[in-house]
Amino acid sequence: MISFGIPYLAVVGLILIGLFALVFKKNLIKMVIGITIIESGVNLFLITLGYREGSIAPIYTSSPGGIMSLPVPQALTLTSIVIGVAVLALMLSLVIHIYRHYGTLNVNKIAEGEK
Amino acid sequence: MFDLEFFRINTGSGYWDPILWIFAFIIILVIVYVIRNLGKKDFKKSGEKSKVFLSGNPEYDKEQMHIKGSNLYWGFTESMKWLYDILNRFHTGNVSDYVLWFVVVMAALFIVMTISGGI
Amino acid sequence: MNFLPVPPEYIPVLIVAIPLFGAFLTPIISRINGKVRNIFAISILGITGFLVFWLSTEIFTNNMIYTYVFGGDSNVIGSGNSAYAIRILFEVDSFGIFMAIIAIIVAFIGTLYSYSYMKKETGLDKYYTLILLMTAGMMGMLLTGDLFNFFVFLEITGISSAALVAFWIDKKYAVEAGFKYIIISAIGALFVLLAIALLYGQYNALNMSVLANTITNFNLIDQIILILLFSALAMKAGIVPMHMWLPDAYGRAPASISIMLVGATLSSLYAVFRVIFTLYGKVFLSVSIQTLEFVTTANILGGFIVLLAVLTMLVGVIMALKQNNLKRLIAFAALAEIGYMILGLGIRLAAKSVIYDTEGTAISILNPAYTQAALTGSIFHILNDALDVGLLFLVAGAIYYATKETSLDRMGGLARNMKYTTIFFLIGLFAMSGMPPLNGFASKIIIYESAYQLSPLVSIIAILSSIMLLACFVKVFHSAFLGPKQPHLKNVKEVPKTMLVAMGLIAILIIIIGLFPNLVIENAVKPTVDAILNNTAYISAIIGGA
Amino acid sequence: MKMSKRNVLGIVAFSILTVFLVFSMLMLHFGNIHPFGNPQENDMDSYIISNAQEETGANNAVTSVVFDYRGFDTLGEATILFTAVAGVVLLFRRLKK
Amino acid sequence: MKNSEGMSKIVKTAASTIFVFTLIYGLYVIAHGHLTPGGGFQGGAVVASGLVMLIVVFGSSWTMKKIKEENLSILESFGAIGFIGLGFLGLLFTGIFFKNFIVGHNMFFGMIPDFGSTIANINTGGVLPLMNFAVGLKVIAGLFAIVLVMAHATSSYSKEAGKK
Repeated sequence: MISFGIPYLAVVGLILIGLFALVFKKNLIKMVIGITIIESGVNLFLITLGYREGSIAPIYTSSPGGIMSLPVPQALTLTSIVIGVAVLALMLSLVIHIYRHYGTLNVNKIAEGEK
Repeated sequence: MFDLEFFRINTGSGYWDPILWIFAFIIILVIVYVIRNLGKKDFKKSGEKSKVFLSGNPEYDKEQMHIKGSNLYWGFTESMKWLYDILNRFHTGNVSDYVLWFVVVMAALFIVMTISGGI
Repeated sequence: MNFLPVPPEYIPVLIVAIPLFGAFLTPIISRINGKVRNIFAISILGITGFLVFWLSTEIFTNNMIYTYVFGGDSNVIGSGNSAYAIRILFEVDSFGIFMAIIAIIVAFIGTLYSYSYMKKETGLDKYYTLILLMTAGMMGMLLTGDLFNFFVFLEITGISSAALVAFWIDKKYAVEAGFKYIIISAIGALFVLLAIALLYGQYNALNMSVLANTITNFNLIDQIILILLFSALAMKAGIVPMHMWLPDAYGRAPASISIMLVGATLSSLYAVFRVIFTLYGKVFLSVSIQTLEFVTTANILGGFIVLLAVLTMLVGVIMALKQNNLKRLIAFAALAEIGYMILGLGIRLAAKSVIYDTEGTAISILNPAYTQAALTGSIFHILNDALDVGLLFLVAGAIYYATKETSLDRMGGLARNMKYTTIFFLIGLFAMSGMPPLNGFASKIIIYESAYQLSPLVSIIAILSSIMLLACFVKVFHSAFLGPKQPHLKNVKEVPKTMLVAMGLIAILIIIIGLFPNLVIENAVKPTVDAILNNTAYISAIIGGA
Repeated sequence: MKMSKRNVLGIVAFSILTVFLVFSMLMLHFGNIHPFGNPQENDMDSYIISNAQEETGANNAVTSVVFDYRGFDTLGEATILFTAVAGVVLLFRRLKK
Repeated sequence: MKNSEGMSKIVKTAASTIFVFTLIYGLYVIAHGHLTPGGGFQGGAVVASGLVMLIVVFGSSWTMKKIKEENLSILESFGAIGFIGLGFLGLLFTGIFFKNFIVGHNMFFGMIPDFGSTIANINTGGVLPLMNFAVGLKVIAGLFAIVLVMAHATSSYSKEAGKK
């Protein structure tokens, strides 16, 4: 049976949704959410690269045996998830400060007018 | 490509030698000094000769004589107003515009790569 | 392991590990008192700089490549086309160490400068921690030979710089600039990660040499990966039209951070060079007849890059000419300087041509000699630009420290009170705008001539933008330093000693490089250009053979 | 959404981007190297799966990758968390001494 | 624990009971990172979520009075120094940064398990369990510090805004 690699297309969908939120949404919180959506798309791509049909987790502790899924993409995904958490924390704290200064989260209102 | 001479960069069709440039500069300074000494000796900085003349108007005090930074190149920015209008329309300090330009450049590169026959 | 002198094969890891260790130690050190913490950070960067210079002498003299494998001695299994690397490894060639010298210079100068410049601020322990982390991130970006590791260090650099750009949280523009910078760096890093994942999916490798050995047929996925990498890294490097974050971030950060941001931007520029010339070296550098069909691709891509470079120069100078905020003006000027560096890259790609014989059959692929001159000029200009822009940013910071003014309209007559600062500003002015005999001219003249051989128009635009740079800084010099004393600036004093020392070090470097440019070109720049153009050495240093 | 000039530009760019990204993913899927579900046997991962136990002594291959084979990445990752904490504490510091 | 802010007494008691189990589970995940799914980051995240529950229940300013964020950053520095210190020890003993220098000797955590599907043996993995502990400490302190600082700043800011 022919499969069209639906997870790969879902990755493209997630990345484009995130970019769309970044470009066309006015609220800073929604833009931060867009970045996290892009990041989850990339993480999904990494983890799907490591998937094998009918495979078990690459752990030998009382494993039932059989083919194992690729360990390297899982490690890369773990790294990039933690990186995403760090970026998210810093972005949200900057958003908090922007709201304190401007009293709004609309990206057009806080645009630096200086040319 | 490069001459192995110590100071000299050979730039393909010519060369650049800072030490030589400095020598030439000093020589020109000496010439300028000599020509300056040919001037009148009996000139005295006194009287009406050294007064500021603003077409008869009274002279301002010094702080007002200083030209502010925004007034410099006023003529240039006025004559180039069309260009500055275009540029200012691009430089909206808006984050989503920055990301939009990133997407646009990526799309343009895709098109360039497509017409370049690579694909 | 006996301490200094350590054997040179340990230095690549120590260059990254020592700033990291210092950064982890800083919160504990800062419990003692502030002065000890400042001395500690400066000395950590000094040790790192010493190691970098030592390794650079090792590498430049006998044009070799150092590799260091983390966590094991078996770096690569197999050899040739069947080789694969399982561990992370550093691969230090002349290009990487050349950029590392620039990065450590700007980091050390910035830290030394902030000793007095930041004295009145709070939260300084975190400030120095982030400076050390940013230095470690830049070093890792420049020395690593593994793509995912490059992404990790890219994120370290981006996050720490964004937090430092927003250091003055009571100024709303600073916070906004920090937010813009972290958004931009997150997007760029995520697309770099997407490209890395595509590379892993396509070639099952993460090591740069293995990938560069594998990428030979320039198929669709390779092109898409190249575009993703190039556009993301070009955005981090601030190339028009993705440059708008750069004036905000440079102009709103503290001056000691602006000079380090120059180093971070140039590290991203290094990545652009590395991707095009090493990762895709078999496509864009090869002179073999088998890769004939890539020549038109290289030409059109190079033409596009030349277009971007010309736009960068023009937009930078034209916008700089009407700024009234001093640091923002310098930031736009720095943007214009980045155009010159990209120009060499574009010329190298655009001037590639095929030689036909009389029957019209292709004989060989020609890379003209002036393309190497263009690359030499742009690599040399990276060093000069870092020094010139850094010096001007430090001068702007000194003016802010003395007068608490950022707008040019409220300055005037500062030369009467700040003599040394005025001298340093003049040196930076002449160097930045390419006036002989300082270093800016030495690198720009090479770029002009090689650009003239590609197309006279590009050379004319380059010279014109250089002249307009001079005009910008003459405006600054007149409105800030000349003229009568302003009434509200009556009792302005000269800045403290350490700031003057930091500025004087860069000024001395600028004068030395300006007077003896051939010294730098013969000893540092030419090995760098050879390392860039010779990617088979880069590949065979890891997987052997080839 | 109002069809301003900006939105038209953005939508055109997005459509081009969509086309090429989908095309790359389909090429990756229908190519023989990494189709979804049954990727080609690749040397790096199979080496790690077969040698992780004796080289690192850990039963968990992912942990052995995270902390041994790519331990330096993990150091960078921990550094990023450290950086984020330092940045957040810096941004919420008290301004008065 | 008598403090006016925070939630009601029932919630406080229940939370302080649940927190113990969260702590134990997180430490288990950290300690068995080289045998079972999980590791330093995951277990650290579990423990940090328990601490964040305490912030939610007891109120951020009360928690801030109990634990300063300077101490948390010191703790995190210790975790990070332990992690990079293991790498430096590898450099010291074998000349290779991040070398797994313990595995092979039968000292603590140094045993090599018999290959294939085995039963869990905690005494394996070389430096991996130690790195798991260091990273776990670091993640606990780091995430807790992030949430604590942000919660305290926002709550105090909203209090000031309420006063105005």
